[in-house]
Amino acid sequence: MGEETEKKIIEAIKSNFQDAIEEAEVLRPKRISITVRNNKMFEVARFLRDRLKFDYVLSVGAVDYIKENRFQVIYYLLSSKEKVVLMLRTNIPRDKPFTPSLISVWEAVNYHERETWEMFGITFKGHPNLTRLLLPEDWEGGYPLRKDFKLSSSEGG
Amino acid sequence: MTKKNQTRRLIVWDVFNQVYKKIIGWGRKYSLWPAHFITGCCCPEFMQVAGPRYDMERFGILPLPSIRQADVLVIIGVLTRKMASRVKMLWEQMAEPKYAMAIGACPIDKGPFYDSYSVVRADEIIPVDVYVPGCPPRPEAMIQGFMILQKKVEEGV
Amino acid sequence: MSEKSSKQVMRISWGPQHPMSGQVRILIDTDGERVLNIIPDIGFTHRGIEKILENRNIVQGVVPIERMVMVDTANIALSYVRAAEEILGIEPPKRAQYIRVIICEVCRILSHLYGFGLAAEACGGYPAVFLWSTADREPFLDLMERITGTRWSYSFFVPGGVYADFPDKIKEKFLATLEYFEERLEAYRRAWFENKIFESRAKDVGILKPEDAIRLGAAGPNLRGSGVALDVRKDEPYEVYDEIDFRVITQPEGDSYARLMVRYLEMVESVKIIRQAIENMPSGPYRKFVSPLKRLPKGEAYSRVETARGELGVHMISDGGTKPYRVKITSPTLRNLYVVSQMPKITEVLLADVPVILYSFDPWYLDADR
Amino acid sequence: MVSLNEIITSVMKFIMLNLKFFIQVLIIPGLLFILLFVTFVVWFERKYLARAMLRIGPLYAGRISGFLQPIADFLKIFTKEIIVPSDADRRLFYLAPMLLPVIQALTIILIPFAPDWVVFRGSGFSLILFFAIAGLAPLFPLIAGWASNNKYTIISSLRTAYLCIAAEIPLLLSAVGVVILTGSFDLIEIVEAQSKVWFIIPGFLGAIVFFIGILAESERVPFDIPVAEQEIVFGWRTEYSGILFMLTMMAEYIGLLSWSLLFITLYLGGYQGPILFGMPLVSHMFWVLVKLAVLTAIIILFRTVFPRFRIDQAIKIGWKYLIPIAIVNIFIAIIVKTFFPSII
Repeated sequence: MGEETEKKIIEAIKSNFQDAIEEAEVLRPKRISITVRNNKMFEVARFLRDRLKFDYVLSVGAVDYIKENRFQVIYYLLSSKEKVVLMLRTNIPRDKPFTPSLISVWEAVNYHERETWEMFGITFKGHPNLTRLLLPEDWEGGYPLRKDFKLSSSEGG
Repeated sequence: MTKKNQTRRLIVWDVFNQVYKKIIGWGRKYSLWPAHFITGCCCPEFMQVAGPRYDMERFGILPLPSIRQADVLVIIGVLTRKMASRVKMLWEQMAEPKYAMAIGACPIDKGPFYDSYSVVRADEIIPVDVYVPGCPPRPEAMIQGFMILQKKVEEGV
Repeated sequence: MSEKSSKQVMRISWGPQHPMSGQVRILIDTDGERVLNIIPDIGFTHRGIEKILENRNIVQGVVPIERMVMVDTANIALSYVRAAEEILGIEPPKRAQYIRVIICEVCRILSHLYGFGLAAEACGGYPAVFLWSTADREPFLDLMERITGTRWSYSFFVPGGVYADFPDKIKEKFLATLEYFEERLEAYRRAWFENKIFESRAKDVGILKPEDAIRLGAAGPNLRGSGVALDVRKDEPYEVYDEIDFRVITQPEGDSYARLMVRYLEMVESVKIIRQAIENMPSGPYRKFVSPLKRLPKGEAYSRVETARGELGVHMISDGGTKPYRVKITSPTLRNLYVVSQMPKITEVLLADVPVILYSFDPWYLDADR
Repeated sequence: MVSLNEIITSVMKFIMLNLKFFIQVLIIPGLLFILLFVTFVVWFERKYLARAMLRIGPLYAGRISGFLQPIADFLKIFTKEIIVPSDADRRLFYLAPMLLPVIQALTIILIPFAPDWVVFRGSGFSLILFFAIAGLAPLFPLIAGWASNNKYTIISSLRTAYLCIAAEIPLLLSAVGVVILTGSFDLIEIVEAQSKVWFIIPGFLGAIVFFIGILAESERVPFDIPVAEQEIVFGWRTEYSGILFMLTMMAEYIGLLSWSLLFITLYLGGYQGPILFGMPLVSHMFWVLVKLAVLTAIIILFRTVFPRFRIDQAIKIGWKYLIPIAIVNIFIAIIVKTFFPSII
């Protein structure tokens, strides 16, 4: 099997954006993970779509590392030619949860970004209509997927 | 009006009343029309009950598109807060001799989602006549629920 | 309101209580019969499964995640279980992988039959085919009851293998059911695909070009219906799909008829897969015991599985506790619903076409709501 | 002061005088026949559809195969609350379902069940009178759709209007074909003219166009677009509950009854048929009922086999295909009338 295609992709990304990439590694065959600085997200995304043909968006998610006081927004991308999954990650501080929306690069992230905003409170700057997607209209219970949002039974352990 | 005529008239009225109750009770029993309304994840099992092998239409149960003509509001599966507001609206729109039935463990007491922040119990929303436990309940259990509802309908005229 | 306010735009809402709209509210802006805008308002069955899974250890977690798509439970449980195995670094025994493939393919047939019946219902009250598909599911449900004990949510997959062994007594019954099902498939083709009125209703309706399908993110049979051959079972073979030869079905046209034809041919393909899996299933252990109280090693895993509705991925991140720290589920129906909402911008859609297009994408709103 | 029994005796004398008229109005082509027909067709359709879906259908309502199911439905609906939406136009809301079955049933008085057994002879123009009355029927879904002030019903009532226009013109043209063959508008003369050969043989194209026109006019399956459950919940009937809903359902079946009776009179030789056991009146009626049963079974069969057209496809069929075929049928009728009069 080998991972030539994955290594070639990482080299291509590293060569173009030395400073923007915090880390890039191959988790396992057909799985790549890159962590990008927040302000360079847009250029890296455009590069991925145009040059490396990552044109299919699987979904957008986020993880709340409450101990390190940071959110990690993850874009799950799939290249329909090489059939490789790439996780484009970026870390943003918990108290200023802002990140540029990549809707102009991939149109399909519309619903996924709305859901991540609703569940984590991360505002995607530039998203045309950040409104409720899953929760009821009259929901004021805060952001459910944050670690400080306690479930009724989680105290019970 | 002698006392004899009065008692005779009362007897006639009482006999007519009972005959009327029996006939209308029999009519309502064999023509329970649930509305086309599925709230949760037990709906494939409800389709099997409507299907050829268990065939709820033997009891005259025919799902109808519009809520105006329905007399049974069947809550099938999990009931979330957003769906509950619609169930409340539907319950008020139904014509008078109306009954409610909750199918599945989730409307009874939130089933496998006992600690979810958005699942509600059915009896917090509408007065439920018959509960059918099970996740999803077997088709025979659902039909037994309908038969219990039929008995209740016939007596409650 | 839409920018073309010169026309009289009427917004119709197909609320949760509507013969055709499952657990969703679909807002349609129409000008007369022409549809300008479709807005699916989902979230009616959002149970917060991702939050619940942070509260369950890896053996308990199979129960809530299976309720995401009740019709296609095995494939979804498989993706959760494979993610857990990847983190634990264990490989289930060969026999367990074969049993998993058999149950997943039976679930694919069950799910396609259900989607098939609803598409028939959407095309105009065509009750016979919907009830035929309900009838044809019963033999498979009996088989599943014999193997796993329940008709729908099996909870049969466990990290490290399967819950019980595949009873060899029912091999002949299984093969007999498959023969019966192939005759029934032939009946569907004659009664349904060669029905002139259905062809006039479904052909050239909701055409999705390949580049639009990828740009908007269609999933599974809807992607393959437009000619794009993306199938996780072939691109990244998991379990024993590399030892079974089957072909990825694509249709070039990309209209509603093609999408339904892809599902129909996939059912035919699944029957072949099950036959091969039953024939060369090895004997041996069916489960490598993993105690649910075992602490997961720190790490993360993203497992991809081809469910009946498209590619579903579970990204599990664990920080060393017995319960995963975060479970992210990529749901195919959310992507399909976005494609449906962009349909009026791609092709011309009439009001009577909306149910046909919507149910040619075979949406399952609980999958999108999680 | 006129006592009670005087009134009763005068009424009885009046009834005895024109007994035949009362039997016609109340029993054979009248109230009892229509109610029994509607009850039987509702039961037959539900059982027939269930058989097509491999299931049993209503079973426990009456002891034998649920034949009391329509009566159970009626009893339940009879005692159900009638809800009138607050912003609906009350008078029109009540008017439409009440008048629609009346208008549909009114057309049955023109149909001859036996040579002299017709309620109203229509002085020689009963075919035109039939189309005049039947032309009123699509008006009431429009009124109901507008009165219940609901988006679904407005769309459905507009669709009824499109469909009925697209269906009535082919019906008229194919009826013209039959009039040419007989030379008169009177239904009894049309039936008498069919004693040698039924008009379905010379006017075969006209029969097909008329049959498709019936399906479209009485909104049976390939054309049940105004009541498309999948798109607009229950069409113009969505807001009705209780007895008003029952009346609208009855109207649908009475429409089917009146149009299939007309098809029988025009093309299947009305009451023509061999006389059984020497009683001409009963055997004439028997033949009409047999043909009606066969025709209704075929129309109900369509519901199990076909999905539904889109409204634009239905209109295209009406205007683009049915009208030209009907015109061709008129030419054939003229040719048959002039060159081979011996056939008729």
